Amino acid sequence: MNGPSFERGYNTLKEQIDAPVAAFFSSCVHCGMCAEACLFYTETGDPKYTPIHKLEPLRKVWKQEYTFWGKLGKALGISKALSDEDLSDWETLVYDSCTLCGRCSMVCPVGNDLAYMIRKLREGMAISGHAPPGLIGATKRAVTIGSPMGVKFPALQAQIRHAEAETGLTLPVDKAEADYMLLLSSMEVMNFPEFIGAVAKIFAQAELNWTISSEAFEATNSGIQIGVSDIAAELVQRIVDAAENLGVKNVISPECGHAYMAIRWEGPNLIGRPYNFKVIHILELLEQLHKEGRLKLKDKDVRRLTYHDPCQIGRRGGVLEQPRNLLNAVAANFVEMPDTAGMNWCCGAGGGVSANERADELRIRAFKRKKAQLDAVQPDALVSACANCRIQLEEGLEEYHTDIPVVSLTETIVEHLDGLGSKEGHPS
Amino acid sequence: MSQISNDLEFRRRLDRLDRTQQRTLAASFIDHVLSLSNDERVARAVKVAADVNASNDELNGALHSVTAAAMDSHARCDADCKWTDHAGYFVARATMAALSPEGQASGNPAWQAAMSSRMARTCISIDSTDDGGEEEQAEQYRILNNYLNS
Amino acid sequence: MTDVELLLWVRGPAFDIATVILCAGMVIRFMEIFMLGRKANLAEARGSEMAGGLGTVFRRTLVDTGTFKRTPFTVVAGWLFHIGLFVIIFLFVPHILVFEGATGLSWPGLPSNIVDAFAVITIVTLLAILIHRWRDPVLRLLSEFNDYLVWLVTFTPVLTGWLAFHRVGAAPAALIAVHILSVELLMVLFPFTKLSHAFTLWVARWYNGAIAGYKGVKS
Amino acid sequence: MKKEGQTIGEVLRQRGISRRSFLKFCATTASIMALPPTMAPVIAATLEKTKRPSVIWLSFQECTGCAESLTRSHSATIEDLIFNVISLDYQHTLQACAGHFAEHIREEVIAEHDGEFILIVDGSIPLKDGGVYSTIAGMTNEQILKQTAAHAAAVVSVGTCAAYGGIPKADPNPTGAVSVADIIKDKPIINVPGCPPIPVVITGVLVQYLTFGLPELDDLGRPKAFYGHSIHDRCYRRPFYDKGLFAETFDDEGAKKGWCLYKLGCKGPTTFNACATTKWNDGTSFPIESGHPCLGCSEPDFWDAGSFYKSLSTPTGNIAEKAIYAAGAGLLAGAAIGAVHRTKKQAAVRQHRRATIDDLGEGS
Repeated sequence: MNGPSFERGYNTLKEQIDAPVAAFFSSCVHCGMCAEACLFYTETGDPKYTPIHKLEPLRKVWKQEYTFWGKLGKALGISKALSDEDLSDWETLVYDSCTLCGRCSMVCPVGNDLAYMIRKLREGMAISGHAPPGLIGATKRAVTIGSPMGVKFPALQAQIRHAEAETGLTLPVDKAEADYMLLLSSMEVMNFPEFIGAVAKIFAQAELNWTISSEAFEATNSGIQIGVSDIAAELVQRIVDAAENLGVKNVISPECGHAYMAIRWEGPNLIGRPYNFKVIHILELLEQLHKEGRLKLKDKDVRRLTYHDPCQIGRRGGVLEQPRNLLNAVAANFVEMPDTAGMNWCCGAGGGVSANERADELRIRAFKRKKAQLDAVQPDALVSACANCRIQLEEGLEEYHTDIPVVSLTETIVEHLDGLGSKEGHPS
Repeated sequence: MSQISNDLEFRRRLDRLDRTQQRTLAASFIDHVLSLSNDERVARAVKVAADVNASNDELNGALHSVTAAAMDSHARCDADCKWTDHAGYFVARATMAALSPEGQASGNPAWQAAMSSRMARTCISIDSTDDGGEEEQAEQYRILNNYLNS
Repeated sequence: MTDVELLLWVRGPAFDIATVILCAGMVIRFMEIFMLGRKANLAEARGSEMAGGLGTVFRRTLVDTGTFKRTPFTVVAGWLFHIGLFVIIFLFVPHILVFEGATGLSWPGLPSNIVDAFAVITIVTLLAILIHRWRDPVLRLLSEFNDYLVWLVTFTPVLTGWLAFHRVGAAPAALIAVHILSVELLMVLFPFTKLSHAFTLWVARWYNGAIAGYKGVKS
Repeated sequence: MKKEGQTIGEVLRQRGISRRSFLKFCATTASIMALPPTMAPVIAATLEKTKRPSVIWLSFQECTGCAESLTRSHSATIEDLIFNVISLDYQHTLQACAGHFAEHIREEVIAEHDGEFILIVDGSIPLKDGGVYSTIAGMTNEQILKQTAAHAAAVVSVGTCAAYGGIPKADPNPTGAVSVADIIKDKPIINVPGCPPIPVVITGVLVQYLTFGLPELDDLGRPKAFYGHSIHDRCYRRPFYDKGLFAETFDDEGAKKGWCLYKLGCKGPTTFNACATTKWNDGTSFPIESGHPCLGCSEPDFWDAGSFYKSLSTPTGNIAEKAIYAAGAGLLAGAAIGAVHRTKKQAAVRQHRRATIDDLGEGS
């Protein structure tokens, strides 16, 4: 039988529960501190947005399936079994009001990794038919078209041509044995195509042997956002196949938060084997190039700049120092917001929330947290490294009438790249 | 004065202009792709940008309304997008760049407006085979040449 | 049953029963947790799981400044009553004798009147925490019968111990007997309620830190 | 032996007891009852007017320690005085006569002072095997007690054996020993426990009874006037307890400095008696002062209340051993339960069907 069903969802939740989940639920003391770490709670004051409360369905399965006393309670009819209605009731909590930002995981005094568990709970929600339509659509497009936004290779080719015209460089496509294979997110291709040219300029200066694959350029992975590992694995496999067919040594994850999570951290676990190549985030690579002296910068940005850590790149991904080192290299006036780096507040649009139209109003409300953070430092410009964050930041700032331009870190670096003149100006 | 034939030269020339010149020139670039946007706010903002005597208040007001227009037209993450509908977003982006106040923009507003305008043209042609980006480039060189020669 | 008979019963068979339930129960809990297993991480590590795990085990005892400012009551009250319980349980001489009797290990205690002060602080804090649990919307949503039960079985030993120390309300032997009995109730309920966090939180913190540490993040 | 009708005052004068020593006796008694010194003359005046009561002292399963405590008390006058205040008509150890003659006296007192005499008992009463373990003149202790008590005005159980069963009742209680109160239910009983009781407390209780009638008792039947405070509350070593200074062994620095003996098993905190205030041997000392923890001898079951040298709040069993066995059992049970869960999880993994986009539905 195909199609979603509660039984499949319940079975999946049983599969998902592991020792950490059991340790986490065993340790929760209902102190409520996770609420204060969640921007959906802080900006609405609605207790239902308390992170641990969002996990109630998973906790029920753990308790009733994997603890002696829970099983006894269920057998005696003291506690009610999880129902399809429960999952239905929890759908908006699990998808609309959680960006998987993992800030609660940093605050929980007993050490519960709540985001780790929400990710698992989504596996059960999705396969029982309780995922938001926006994410379902994106996932279907990702599998059938190759991009959640429907971006096909010809579109990328057009953007590549545009970038080539702009930079005067030739952008290598499907170059075998390249050292680096660049992935892109549809968001970049669609909304911030200048990113492609920016990267090309930097790579040209650093004399990097790189390529873009026509087979797999899409870095995003709707599978991990909606919570279907089978689909996520299929999407990762496309990249792995392309990279291994070309024989590249490294795959570069672009400025997109969850893409990095998908390809760098979840990928090998999804496909069940380590890669034959390394995965490096664009910021990691840039910092490495800068350290090696292959990135020559001419001047410093004098504006007061601050940096918004995309959750999946920073707190959940481990790329925290690199953007700071890079910013300090290009900005004379880099300031940190309060609650920064590992404790940064999410923009409010990650984890599939931005793909979920139902959550629009809540998402904009949640942005007030970011706004307050920005108000505290009053920067001239806001730098980030995730196209999704960037759109949310722009939209949020516009909504709250704040004039702060939002720029990508990679593009900021390109602005200060030295010696481009010698390589520019030769149209291909 | 020699005719501009490549982007390096194009940008150098743009960089030599003052802020108001850059803005009005940007408006000219955008004007050429304005038909790709069906947002009234953008058209109005371009008019303000083109006005050499526009006051700071007028410029700020125009920037706000065009930013709102850009936000309304961007492709949302994971949403199904049509390139032909997406050109308006880049027109709005170009106008935002043209109107960005001094000290806030990271680059030359005219250059950025030019780039976004080309992007808008590219959007229209993405699902077809011909590439409008190069035509747009040539058109922009022509606009700048005319401006400099006038 | 006389007070002394009751005291003897709680010191003897009842304490044995409570110990057996506590130990067996907690071991079962741990076995239940660990035997669920954890998949090996196939992604290339950026940092050390062990270092991250151990780091978080300690670091999570403190809270970041931002969160502290948002939840000062929970943090301060939580600290106060945990420190209070620690002092009462581990630094009151009669209690040290219990540990010495069971393990042979002994350590110096604090003067009784200082422990007394901690007991008062703990009692007041626990009462405040109960009121907070009633009044805070988040805690009201999260709280279930077990939360109140656990509060009660934590509060009772402190209160009865304090009464026994000050010898108010009943004969001293009876007070001590009731006090020990309330501790035994705590021990019996330990493995079956969130009280078990006292043991499992080290594991939870380790996992949290390990997951983050593997990716090179300090959590 | 009969001193019919005479008041205590008359007897004292007749025997040449000085008023000064009588008043001193009254003052001592008043002080241990924690009465103000002004009460001493009141006690004296009341006693003087009171008819000298007849007393029967029955000794059952006992060691004579209680009688020794009284008769060899620190001041000779106390013993003299008390025997002048009361008419001790029957007491095995002290009386001159023996055999049937002695028993005859007891019957005589019962007959002559029916409902008026005071019955003092020391020692516990064996009930097992028909009470054969202690008999006097062919009668079991139980029979004698029941027969005598039926006619007494009140019963004073002197010593822990009479009051609570004491050492004879201690585990395994081979004689089935019980206390007086276990047998006698219809007479007022004043318990004067202690092993032995403090002599001035014995006399004090009698004086209190004669002066004020039946005293106020605590829930263990002890006169509150003498047993109202715990040893701990009145102990001169209490400040060390409060400061957390304890002797760890009998000969360590702490012991030499006179620190608290709690860790050495002192039962002072749960023991109610007057030792810490009246002390023993003419106020010379009491066990704690001489460096030994209180055994709690004035409390029921003191012999069985854990080791004398183990702190009173510590578990009596072998906790470590039980913890280890319990952990071992938990390990086995946990492994079994864990294995069931594991199997369940593996079954879920086997049941997993690969999800495709067709399995997502349309969303809600």
